[in-house]
Amino acid sequence: MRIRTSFLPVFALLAFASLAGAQSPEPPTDVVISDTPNDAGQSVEVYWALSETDIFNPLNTNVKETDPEMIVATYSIERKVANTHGADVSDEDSNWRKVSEAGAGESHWTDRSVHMGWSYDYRVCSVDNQGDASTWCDAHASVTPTMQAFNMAKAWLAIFMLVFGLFIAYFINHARTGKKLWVRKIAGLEAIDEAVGRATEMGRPVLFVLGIQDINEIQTLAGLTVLSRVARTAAEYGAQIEVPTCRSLVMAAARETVEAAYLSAGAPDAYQPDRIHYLTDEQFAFVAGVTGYMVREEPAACIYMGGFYAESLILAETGNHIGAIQVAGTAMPSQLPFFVASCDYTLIGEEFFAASAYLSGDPLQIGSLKGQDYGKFLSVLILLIGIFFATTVSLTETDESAGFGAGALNYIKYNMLGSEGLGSFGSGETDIEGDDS
Amino acid sequence: MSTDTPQKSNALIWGIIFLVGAIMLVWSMTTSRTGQVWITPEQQAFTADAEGKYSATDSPAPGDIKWTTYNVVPDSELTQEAIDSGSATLSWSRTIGLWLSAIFTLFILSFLVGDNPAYKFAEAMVVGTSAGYVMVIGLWDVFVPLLWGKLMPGFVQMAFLPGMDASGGTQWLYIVPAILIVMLLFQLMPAGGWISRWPIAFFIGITAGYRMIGYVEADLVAQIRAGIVPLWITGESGFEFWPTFNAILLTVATFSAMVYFFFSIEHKGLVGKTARLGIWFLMITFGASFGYTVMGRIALLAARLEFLFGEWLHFIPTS
Amino acid sequence: MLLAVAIPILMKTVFPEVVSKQAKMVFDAIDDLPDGSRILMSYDFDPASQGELLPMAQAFTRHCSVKGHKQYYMALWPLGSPMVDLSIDTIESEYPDMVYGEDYVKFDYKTGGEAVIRMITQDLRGMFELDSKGVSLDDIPMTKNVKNIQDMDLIINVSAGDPGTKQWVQFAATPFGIKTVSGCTGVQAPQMYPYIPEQLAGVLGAIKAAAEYEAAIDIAYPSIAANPKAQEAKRRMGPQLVAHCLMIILILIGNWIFFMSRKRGQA
Amino acid sequence: MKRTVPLIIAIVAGFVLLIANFIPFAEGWGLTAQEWFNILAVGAMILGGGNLIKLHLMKISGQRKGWGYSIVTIGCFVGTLIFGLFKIGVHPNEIYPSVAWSGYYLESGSGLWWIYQHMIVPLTSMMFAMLAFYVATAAFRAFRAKNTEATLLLVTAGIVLLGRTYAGVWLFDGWLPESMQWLRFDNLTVWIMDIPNTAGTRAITIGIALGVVATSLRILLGVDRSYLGQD
Repeated sequence: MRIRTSFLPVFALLAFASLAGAQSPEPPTDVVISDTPNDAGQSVEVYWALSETDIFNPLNTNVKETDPEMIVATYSIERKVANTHGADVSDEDSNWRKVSEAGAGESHWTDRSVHMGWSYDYRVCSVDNQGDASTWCDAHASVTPTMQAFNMAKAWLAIFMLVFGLFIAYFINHARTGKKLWVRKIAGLEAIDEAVGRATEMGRPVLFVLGIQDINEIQTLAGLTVLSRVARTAAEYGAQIEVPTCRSLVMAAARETVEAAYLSAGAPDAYQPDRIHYLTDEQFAFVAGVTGYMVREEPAACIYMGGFYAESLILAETGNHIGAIQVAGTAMPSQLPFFVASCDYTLIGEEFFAASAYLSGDPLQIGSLKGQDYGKFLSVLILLIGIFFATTVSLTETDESAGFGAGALNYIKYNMLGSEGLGSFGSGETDIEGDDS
Repeated sequence: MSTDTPQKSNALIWGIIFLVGAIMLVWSMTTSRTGQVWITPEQQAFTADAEGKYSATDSPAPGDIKWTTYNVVPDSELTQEAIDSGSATLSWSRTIGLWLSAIFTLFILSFLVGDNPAYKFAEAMVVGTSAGYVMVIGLWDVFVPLLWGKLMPGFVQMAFLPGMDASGGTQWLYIVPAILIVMLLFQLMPAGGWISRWPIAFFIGITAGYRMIGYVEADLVAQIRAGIVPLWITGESGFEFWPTFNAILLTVATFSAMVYFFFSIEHKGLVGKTARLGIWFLMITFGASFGYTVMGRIALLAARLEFLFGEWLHFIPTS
Repeated sequence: MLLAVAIPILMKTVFPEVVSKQAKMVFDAIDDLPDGSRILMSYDFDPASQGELLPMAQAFTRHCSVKGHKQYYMALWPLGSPMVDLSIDTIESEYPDMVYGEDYVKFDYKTGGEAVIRMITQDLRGMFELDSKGVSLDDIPMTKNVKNIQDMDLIINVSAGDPGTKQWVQFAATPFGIKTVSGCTGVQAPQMYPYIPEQLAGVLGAIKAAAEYEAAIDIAYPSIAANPKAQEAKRRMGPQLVAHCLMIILILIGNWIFFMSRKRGQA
Repeated sequence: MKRTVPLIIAIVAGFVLLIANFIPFAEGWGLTAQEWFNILAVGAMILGGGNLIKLHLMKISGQRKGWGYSIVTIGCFVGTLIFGLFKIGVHPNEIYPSVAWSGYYLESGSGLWWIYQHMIVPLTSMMFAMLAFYVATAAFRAFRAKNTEATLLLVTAGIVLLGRTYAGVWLFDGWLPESMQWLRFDNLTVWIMDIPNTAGTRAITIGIALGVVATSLRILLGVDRSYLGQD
């Protein structure tokens, strides 16, 4: 008898548990809605606190004892149009309508299907694996998505771009007034003149490849500037220059560039437009054409300046094979190893852009290069300051969000270089939820 | 690639390779259905309901829309029984296709012995077919839904894209890109090529606009942010040497490599030494990049050989 | 080189794989998402690079399917669409429970490259009014409530060049903070490392990483481990090993000749 | 007309996109410009096709060297175009079987599919796979330890090559003490990728970003007009 009675509370518990399971999971709480900040009024943010029977809820301390039938599977979000300010609205929208579902453990959803200026109500409930839903938790007030005049999250980005633009504009202007701007020598550039000279001596042509990208690619434009200088040198020495191109627009631009170079070198009659020709758009067919030319004509100098892909290897390898002096320049990091390994000189990344500015002799280009350098200087400075504060914080082992060092670090990382806008200094973290008041 | 090796030994090596290949091919053809593709037909039928909506049906009635599609029978399911009962038939078009693709693969491979007509023929085909293919998809995937469908929604919905919403009528704003395309094609004319500068300028302006933002955001600002690391790292058990060493090295390497790219300072003295250190780190970077590239290139070759040995010759099981 | 690659293929040698940090990061990025998450899969490669990328693309598809993620396929390369078809074939044959329109959907190729990415971060329908079967996005259950790709939980990008991972990082991952993982060719992989972990949640570089990723999936999901088709990258590591060794030997011989000839030149 | 209008177009288009990033009101303009851009990209494709035909027709009519191959190219181009544009062998869409032209142009079994499967795939992928041989010859002929820089490059490449196969594990199996495990090529490769490679690439990335920004600014400020050519 005694044994039987001791079982009773257990039975009662089981009965209670099954009853609760048949009911539904606990509802989510504190549904907060707000207009998405810094947007064009096209979305609304919905936040809620997790249900007590959500196993991802940190407040749900004994997860294992959560009734399996009450465990939240999803949250269901419903929406209703509260006020359209006179605009017509469909019946479907003016009643509660399910707009989304979020998985267990999620407490935020962005509604991107709202009309600017209309007011909306939201409510959220939790649903368990059996499909039983909890009671609804309503948001306290309705929300009206509005458009902001300026995207404050990108304020620092705008500042950087402005500062950068000013640097470049200032130096371009500076150069225009005729002041000489100093730029360091770039090793590969002397090699180009040397290569053209050798080609003249040997009576062989100079091959110039502008990469395989189209005219809207910056590297192709930089390559054209280098081409102009090479063509002028070739015209002065009386060497032949061969320019096969992969795009018809590049061919047109290259012809104009070379013609102008021959003109300025005083040898317009030596200009042969047919030597600058379009082969094909297809990458490997283009390479096959160029390498075929290289093997047949054995140019004494091969110059590759522009955007290259897989063909870089084939070109440089063939050039190496025929024993030509090779100079390359590209901003394609993936192709640099091949050029570095098999060419005599390689202009690496930014050096290539710099070389084009340097060669052009155009004060505007050199000015912008100078501005670029100042931009780099600014970047290094910010990086240094950031590392300094990061190290200080780490050395002093203070709490991440306290003290001046930590405040400065956070400001640099999340405001200046992040997306939290101008914010206020020292607040550690800024309010990312924005406010509608 | 091997134009500098003596032609004789080259020819010998290739002779042996082709001989071995031919023997294997004959052996494989006698033992299995090498280079054959077998198919089974499948009947598709669609019947309309009262509202004119179609649905698939297994028992087609007269007036329903019907056609037949063919499924490839995998090697493992191809039994003599299936062949005898006629449920599996040899697909001539696919078998010829398979052989052609193998032959084309070998044509290109023949470039290894030097430039030759077979390679040139294959190359000419690549250029033609890929240009044609790209144009076809450009027209069906972009031109029809995004341009034609906006200018003549009714017709496009009726003829090509029944699922499209044509209730909005013609969207006249799209006449602008249509005109720009026509202007672009002036490039092909002997004269008047300058007209194409308008769309090209539009192209370049847009590219400059969004590239600038993209690069500043992802490659400048975000990279500076990623570079901010503490140079003194402590873990649960206090100071940790290796993470600290790595952090310092990362920072030093980034700085020295950036110094190399300064153009307003002469590379002399300390700056020169730093720049030299920078170039060393760049070389390590290129070495890593080279290693990865080699890995990728070899994978491509492996895949092609798997095709030859698997799908075509059936030496290894196809997947 | 031909033999170095051919013989191991015929021998079918398979080596054990150790899951590296990067492969684990990519695996976790997909595995840690709750089941049924929305994943955008952009296939930016063509048949020319399928030898490097298809095994990992298929591994992504299997992993997402076994997790029950909703998969949105698209391609920025004109020849990428047929690559998507291959993955869809895999879903149809190996995961017949997945329903088109509810669990996976395919969008057509669109011209414009990175401009397409920029567009769909704001407005998906501006680029894809219809799916590849010509059905309006509003009539497809899994796209009905998607306004733009900021609604995605993860972007998986399989890329062979330009436009590719760099563009996804520049125009989707960085400005909108959409979590992104990348599977890319060996050529690109080293350039992606500076983006990890903030702008990219992980990167798989070429066939080796694909093999490691396959190994990671195999450990977690025995059903995939039992599928011989899901071991393609691992199988390819045999030829890879022999060819890499051959490369090293070639470099060494080349340098030996170089030094010998230089010595003789000096003497 | 020839230079001023395009210049204005480029500047306006570029600035609209810039502003759209910062001012929500202008977002819509940015999207429209972007959509036009994407459509215009098809125009570039058609232009590419046109150029191809023009070039090869000129070659054929001039009977220049290799004009026979030009016939093959044009034949393949036109053939692919016909099969693709007329959707030869394509069945209607299963959802709309009554609309004859609604099918998928690359349906399995159709004409374009055949061309794709049996010509484009083997040709382009084998073309690309040939790079493996170039890499091999380049390794033999070009990758020489000429100086410190080249040596660094080669040593790193060697470590990465071995570290990314089973050889990295296998070479060191058994004899390396536990404390020296970091020297294993596979572990060393991970370290090279994480530290020196990340640093070097970061420096290059930042540099290129600045270069791109400067060039874009030059275009948007109208300083760089090289794309406009001469009059």
